[in-house]
Amino acid sequence: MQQWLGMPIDAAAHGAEIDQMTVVMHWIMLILFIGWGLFFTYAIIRFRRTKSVRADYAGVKSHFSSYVEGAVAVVEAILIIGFAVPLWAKRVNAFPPEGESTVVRVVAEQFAWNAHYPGADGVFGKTDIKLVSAENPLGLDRSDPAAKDDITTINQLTLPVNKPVIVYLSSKDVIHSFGITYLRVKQDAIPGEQIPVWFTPTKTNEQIREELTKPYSIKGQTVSVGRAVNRLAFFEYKDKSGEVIVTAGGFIGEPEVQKLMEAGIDEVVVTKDHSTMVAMQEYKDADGNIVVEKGGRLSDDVVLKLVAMGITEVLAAPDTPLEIACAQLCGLGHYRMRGFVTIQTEEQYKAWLAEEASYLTQ
Amino acid sequence: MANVATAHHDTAHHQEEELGFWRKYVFSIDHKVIGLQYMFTALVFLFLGFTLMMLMRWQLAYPGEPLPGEIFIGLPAVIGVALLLIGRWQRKLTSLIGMIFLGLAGLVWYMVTDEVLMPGGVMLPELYNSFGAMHGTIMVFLGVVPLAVGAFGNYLVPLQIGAPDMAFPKLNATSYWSYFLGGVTMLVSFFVPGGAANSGWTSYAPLSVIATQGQTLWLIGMIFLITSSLLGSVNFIVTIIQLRAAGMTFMRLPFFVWAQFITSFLLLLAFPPLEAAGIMQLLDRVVGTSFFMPSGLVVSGQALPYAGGGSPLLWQHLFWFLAHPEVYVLILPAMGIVAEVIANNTRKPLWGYKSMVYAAIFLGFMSFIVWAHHMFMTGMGTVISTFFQTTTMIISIPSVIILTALVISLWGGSIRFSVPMLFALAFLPMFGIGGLTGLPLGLAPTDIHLHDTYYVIGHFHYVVAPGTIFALFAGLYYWFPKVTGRQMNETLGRIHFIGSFICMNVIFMPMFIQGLAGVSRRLYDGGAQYSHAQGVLYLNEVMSVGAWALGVFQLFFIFNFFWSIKKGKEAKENPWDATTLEWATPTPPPHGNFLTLPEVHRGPYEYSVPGHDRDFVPQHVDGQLRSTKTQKV
Amino acid sequence: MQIPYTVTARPDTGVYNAKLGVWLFLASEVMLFGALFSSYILLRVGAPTWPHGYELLNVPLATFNTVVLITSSITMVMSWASLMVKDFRKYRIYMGSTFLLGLVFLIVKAFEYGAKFGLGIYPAENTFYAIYFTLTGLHGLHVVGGMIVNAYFWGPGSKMWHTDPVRFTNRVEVAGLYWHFVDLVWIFLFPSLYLL
Amino acid sequence: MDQTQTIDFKKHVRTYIAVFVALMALTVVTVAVSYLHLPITAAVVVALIIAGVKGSLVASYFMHLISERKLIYWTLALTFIFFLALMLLPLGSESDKIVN
Ligand code: HEA
Ligand code: HEA
Ligand code: CUA
Ligand SMILES: [Cu+2]
Repeated sequence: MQQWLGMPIDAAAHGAEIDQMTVVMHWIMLILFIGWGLFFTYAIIRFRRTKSVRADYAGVKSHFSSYVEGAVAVVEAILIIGFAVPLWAKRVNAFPPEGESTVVRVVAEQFAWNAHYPGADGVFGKTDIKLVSAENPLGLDRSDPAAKDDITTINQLTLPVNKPVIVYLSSKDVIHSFGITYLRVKQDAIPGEQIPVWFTPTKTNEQIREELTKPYSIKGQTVSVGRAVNRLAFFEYKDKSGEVIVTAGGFIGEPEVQKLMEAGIDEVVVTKDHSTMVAMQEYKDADGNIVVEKGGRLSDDVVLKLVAMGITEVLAAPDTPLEIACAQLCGLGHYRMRGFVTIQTEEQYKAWLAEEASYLTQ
Repeated sequence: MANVATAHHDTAHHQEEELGFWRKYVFSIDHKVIGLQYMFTALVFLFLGFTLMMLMRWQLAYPGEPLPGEIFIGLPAVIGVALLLIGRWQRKLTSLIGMIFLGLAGLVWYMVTDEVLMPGGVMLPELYNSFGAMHGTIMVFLGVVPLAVGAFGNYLVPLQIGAPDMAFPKLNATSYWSYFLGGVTMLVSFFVPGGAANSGWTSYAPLSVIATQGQTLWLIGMIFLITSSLLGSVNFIVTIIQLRAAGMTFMRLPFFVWAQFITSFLLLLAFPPLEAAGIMQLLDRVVGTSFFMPSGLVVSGQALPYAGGGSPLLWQHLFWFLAHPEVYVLILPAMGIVAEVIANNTRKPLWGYKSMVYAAIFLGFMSFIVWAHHMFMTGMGTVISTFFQTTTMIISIPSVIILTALVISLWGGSIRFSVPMLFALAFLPMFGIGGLTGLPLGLAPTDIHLHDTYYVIGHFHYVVAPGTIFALFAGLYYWFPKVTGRQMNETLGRIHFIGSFICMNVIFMPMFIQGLAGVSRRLYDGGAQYSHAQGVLYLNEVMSVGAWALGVFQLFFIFNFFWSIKKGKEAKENPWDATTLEWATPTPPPHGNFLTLPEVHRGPYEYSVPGHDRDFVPQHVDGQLRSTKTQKV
Repeated sequence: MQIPYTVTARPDTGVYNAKLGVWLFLASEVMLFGALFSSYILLRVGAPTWPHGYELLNVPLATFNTVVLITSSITMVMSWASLMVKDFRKYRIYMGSTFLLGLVFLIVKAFEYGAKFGLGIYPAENTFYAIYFTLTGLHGLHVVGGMIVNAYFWGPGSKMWHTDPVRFTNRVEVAGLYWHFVDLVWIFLFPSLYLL
Repeated sequence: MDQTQTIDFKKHVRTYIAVFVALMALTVVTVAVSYLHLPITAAVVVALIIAGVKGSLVASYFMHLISERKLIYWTLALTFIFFLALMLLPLGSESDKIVN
C-alpha cells in the first residue's frame, strides 16, 4: 500500500514507523469508506421511489450501527495509545546524547537556511544580531574563541550517514518550517524560540539517487512561436524555400521568430531545462567517445547530442534529491525557500569539514 | 389552510403598501428580507472567492506564463451582461446583481492589468499569496458562513419554529450591515498599495505584522465581520429559546434548527478571542506594540524597531481557538440542510434523530478543545500533544454518528432523486472522504509528513467544497420555491449537479496524491522547483482544468436561478409535501410570517406514518396519531 | 405581528428576550476579556522579567477609581430598585449619579494616561504597557458605551416610563446587568494590572 | 406604592448596602495586601481569591444571579468552562515544549 499511496522514499531511521502508521490509517479509512459506501449505494438503488413506493416509517430496527461507531472509537483509541503517543514521544523526548550525534544549528530567514556547525571544539560561538550582515547572516561573533572554528553554510546542510543528527532550529524573522520530505522531518522554525529536532539519515545522496534512477524523457517542449524567444531550438527548422531558419540547438531570437512566423510555423519544439538531472549511466556516441559519464549533468548540449544520436530517454536521477522545503508561508519567497541536504559517508563528511575549516584559516 | 393562506395574502399586500422601497428591501428589519440580503451578498462573494482561485490555478498549472486575462474577465462579464438581459424584463434585483457581476469583472480586470503586481500578465508571488489569503478569507468569512447562517438561518429558523420574526429585528439588520461593511473593507483592500492581505487566511505573526497595508484592512474588516457574527448569534439563540411556537419542544425542532442553535453558540463564544487577537495585531501594526513580536527580529539585515517580548504562538492559539470551532460552523448548518432534504426526499423520519441531536451538541462542545491540532509542528511536547490528539479523535466520533444516522435514514425510504436530493446525497460520501482524511492529520506522527502539504488542502476542501457547498446548493434548490413560489429547472439543475460533482473530485482528489508525495501548500509555482514534487507535477494542470470547468458549470446554476425567479414553473404552496412549519405559511411569507401563530402537535419528520392516507403529516396539523414520538431512537 | 416575550417572561424559560440576550452578550464579553487576560498571563509567564504593577502604575488613583466604579454599581441597582417601587424621581437621581460616577472614572483614567504619555510612555514601550493600555483602554470603551446607554435612559429614553413602565424597568435592568459587568471586569483588572 | 413592595424594597436596599460595604472593605484589604509585597505566587492567590469573592458578590446580588433562572446558569457554566480552556490550554502548551 505504501507504493500505492505514493509515499516518497524514506531515508531516515524513524521514517518506516511513520510510513507504516500512515499506511495502517489509510487501510482503516478505506475499509470504513467502502463499508459505508456499499451500504449507501445499495440503499439508494434499492429504495428508489420507483422500486419502493411507500417508505417504511421505522426504517432500520437493529442497533448494529452503534457497534460500528463503538468499533471506530476503539480503533482510534488503539491508534493513539499504540502508535501516535509512543512515536511522538520518540521524536520529542528520546534525544540521543549530543556526544554521539552530529549537532547543527539551523537559523531560517527570508528566504534561506543558515547552517551553523560548532567546529572541532564542538562548541557554538556566540552570535549577536548587531553583527548580522550580508556576509555574516548568523551574526556570528568571530572574536569569541569558541567561534573561531565554527563553520557556517547557506542553504546547504551536509551530514554524515547512520549517525543521529540533532538540529537546533530557530528563525531570524518570521515563522518558517524545516521540512525534509525524504527524512520525514518537519518542524516549524519560530523566532524567539530554539526547537530541537533529531533524526538519523540511513542513506547517502548516492544511494538515494540510485533509488530514484528511472528512464527519463529528454524530449523538448512544444511552445507557440511567440513563447519561443530566447530559447534553444530542439530540432532544425527550415522555411518553405528549404533554407535553415534555426539549427537544432540554435538560439531563437526575435529575427528567428519573425522568420518562423513568415514560414507559417506557429509551434516549435525548444529544449527543456534538464540540468537538475544527472545521467545514471555512461552514454557513448557512435565513435565511442563519451557524451556524458555517470553522474554527469544533462545540460542542453548533452541533451542535444543525445537526441542527435536518436536517444530520447536516458537513465537519470535528480542531482540534489534531498531538499529542505519551507513548509510555512513566510512571504513572497516562500515557494523558493529551498535548501539542500547532502548525506555523505563518515569519511566524505570528515573531508568536507576539513575543507571548510581550511577556508576559515585563510 | 387555504382560506388562511388567502387571508395572509391580503395582509401581505397591505404590508407592501405600508413600507416604501427602501424600508422594504434595503433597510428592512424583516428576517426574510435580511436573509435574502445575506444570500445575494454571500453568493457574490463565493463567486469572487472562486474567481481568485481560478486565477491562481492558472499560475499553478502554467507557472510564469502570462495569464489570459480576457478569459477570466469574460466569465463574470458574461454573467453580468446575461443577468442584465434577463433583468430587462424582470425585477430590479436581477439587473442589480448583473451590475455587481460587471463590477466583479472590473475588479478582475483591474488586477490582471495591474503592471505592478502582474507585469506582462504574469502573476507575482505577492499577488499569488494575496489571492490565496483572500480566497480563504472570502470563502470562509464572507461566503459560506453568511450564506449558511446569515441567509438560511435568518430566513428559515423563525419560520421553522413558528415565530413571527427574529427576537431582535433591528439587531438583525445591524448585523447584516456590519457584515456588509466588513465585506466592503475587504474589497477596498484589493486597491491599496501592495494589494490585499497576503499572509494567508491564518495571518500568522510576525509575517502578518510586517506585511503590507492590506493586512491592516483585513484586520479592520475582520472586526466588522466578528461583530456581525456576535450580534447574529445572540439573536439566533434568543429566538430559538424564546420564540418557539406552542408545542414546539426542543425535541420537535427540525435538525436544521438544532444545527443553527449549536452553530450560534460556537460563534458566540469562539469569535471574541479572535476579536481580541485582531485588536492586538492591529496595535502591533499601527502603534508598534509587540504582542506577537519576540525580541531580536532581523528582517533582511535590518533589526526591527520592536521592543519585543511577544509570542508568535499566542496569535496561533487565539486564531485557532476561533478557527477550529469555525470549521464546524461551516459544516453544522450544512448537515442541517442535508438532514432536512434527506428526510423529505426519503419520505421517512430521520433515523436516530435524538442521537444526532446529542452528537451535534457534543460536537459543538468538543470543538472548543481541539484547536491545537493545527499546531502539532510548533514544538509540542508529549503531554499536551497527547491531549489534543485524544480530543481530536474523540471529536470525530459525533461526526461519525451524525453521518451514519443520515446514511441509515436512507434505508427503507422511498427516495425521490430531486435536484436538492442529488446534492444532499453527494454530500455524504464527499464529507466522508474529507472527514476520514482528517484522521491522519489528527495524529501528530502522521501529521509530520502531511502537515502543510496539499493533503491538508484536499482534506478540508472535501468537507467544505463538495461538502458544505453542495449542501448549500441543495438548500438553494430545496427552498427556492418557498421564497419565489416557483421551481428551478430540473434539467439545468441535474447538469449543474453532475458537472460540479465530477469537477470537484477532479480538483481535490489529486491533492491527496500531491500531499502524500510531500508537496507543500501555498507554493507560487505549485512545487515546480522541488525534485520530490516532479513526479506529481502534471496533476497541477489537471486540477486547474477541473477548476475552470467547475466555473463553467456554475453558469447553469446562475442562469437557472435568475431565470426561474420569474419564469420558473409555478410551485404549489407545499411543493415537496414537507412537514415542517416553513411550508405552513403562504408563499412568499408576509411580514410577520403567520397570521395566527401555529401550534405544533408532533415531531418534525412525520413522513409515511402508518395508518395515514397521505405520506406526510405536517407538524401543525391537529389530529391523533398512533405515534406522536419523533421516531424510535 | 407582535414578537412575543419582549416584556413578559416566557413561562417555561422564565426570562424575557432582552434579558437572555444581554446575558448571552455578556458571555461573549467574558471570552473577549478572557482572551486578553490569557494573553497577559502567557506574556508574563514567558517574559524573563516582568515589572510589578505597583512599581509603574498609580495605585492610589486606581483604588479611588475602583471605589468610584463600585459606587456607580450600587447607584445603578438602586435606580432599578426605585423603578420597581414606581419612584421615578429617585430613579432619575440614581441614574444621573451613575452616569456622573462613570464620568469621574473616565476623567481619572484620562489623568492616568496623560501622566504616562507625559513621560513619553506609550503602549509600544514594552509588553507590560501594551497589555495595560489595551485592557484598560478596552474597558474604558465599555464604560463609555455604558454611559451612553445610561444617559439615554436618563433622558429621552425615560419617556417610555409613562407609556410602558414595565418594559422601561426591564430596559433599565438590562442596562444595569451590562454596567455591573463592566464593574466586574474592573474588579479583576485592578489587582492583576496594578497590584501584582 | 403599596405596603408589601416597600417592605421588600427596604429588604433589597439593605442587602445592596451590605454588599457595597463588603466590596469596599475587600478593596481596602486587597490594596493593603499588595503593600506587603508577598512572594508572587502568594500574592496572586490572595489577589485572585479576593477578586473572586468581590466578583461573585457583584454577580450574585447586583446582577441577581442568586435568584436567576436555570437557563442563565447553564449558559454561564458553559462559558466558564471554555473560559478555563482558553486560560489553561495555551499555558499548558507553553509549558510543555520540546526541549533537549
Ligand atoms: C468544514 C470544515 C472542516 C471539518 C468538518 C473538519 C473536520 C476534521 N478535521 Fe479539519 N480542517 C479544516 C476544516 C474542517 N475539518 C480546515 C479548513 C483546515 C485547514 C486550516 C488551514 O491550515 O488553513 C483543517 C485542518 C485540519 C487539521 C490540521 C492539519 C495540518 O495543518 O497539519 C487537522 C488535524 O488534526 C484536522 C482534523 C480534522 C478532523 C479529525 C476532523 C473530524 O471532525 C472529521 C470527522 C469525520 C469523519 C471521521 C467522517 C465520518 C463519516 C463517514 C465515514 C461517513 C462516510 C459516508 C459515506 C461513505 C456514504 N483538520
Ligand atoms: C469555505 C471554504 C472554502 C471553499 C468553499 C473553497 C473552495 C475552493 N477552493 Fe479553497 N481554500 C480555502 C477555503 C475554501 N476553498 C482556504 C481556507 C484555503 C487556505 C488559504 C490559505 O492558504 O491561507 C484554500 C486554499 C485553496 C487552495 C490552495 C492554494 C495554495 O495553497 O496555494 C486551492 C488550490 O487549488 C483552492 C481551491 C479551491 C477551489 C477550486 C474551490 C472550489 O470548490 C470553489 C467552488 C465554488 C463555487 C462552486 C462557487 C459557487 C458560487 C456561485 C456559483 C455563485 C452564484 C452566484 C449567484 C447566484 C449570485 N483553495
Ligand atoms: Cu520560509 Cu516558507
Ligand atoms: Cu481543526
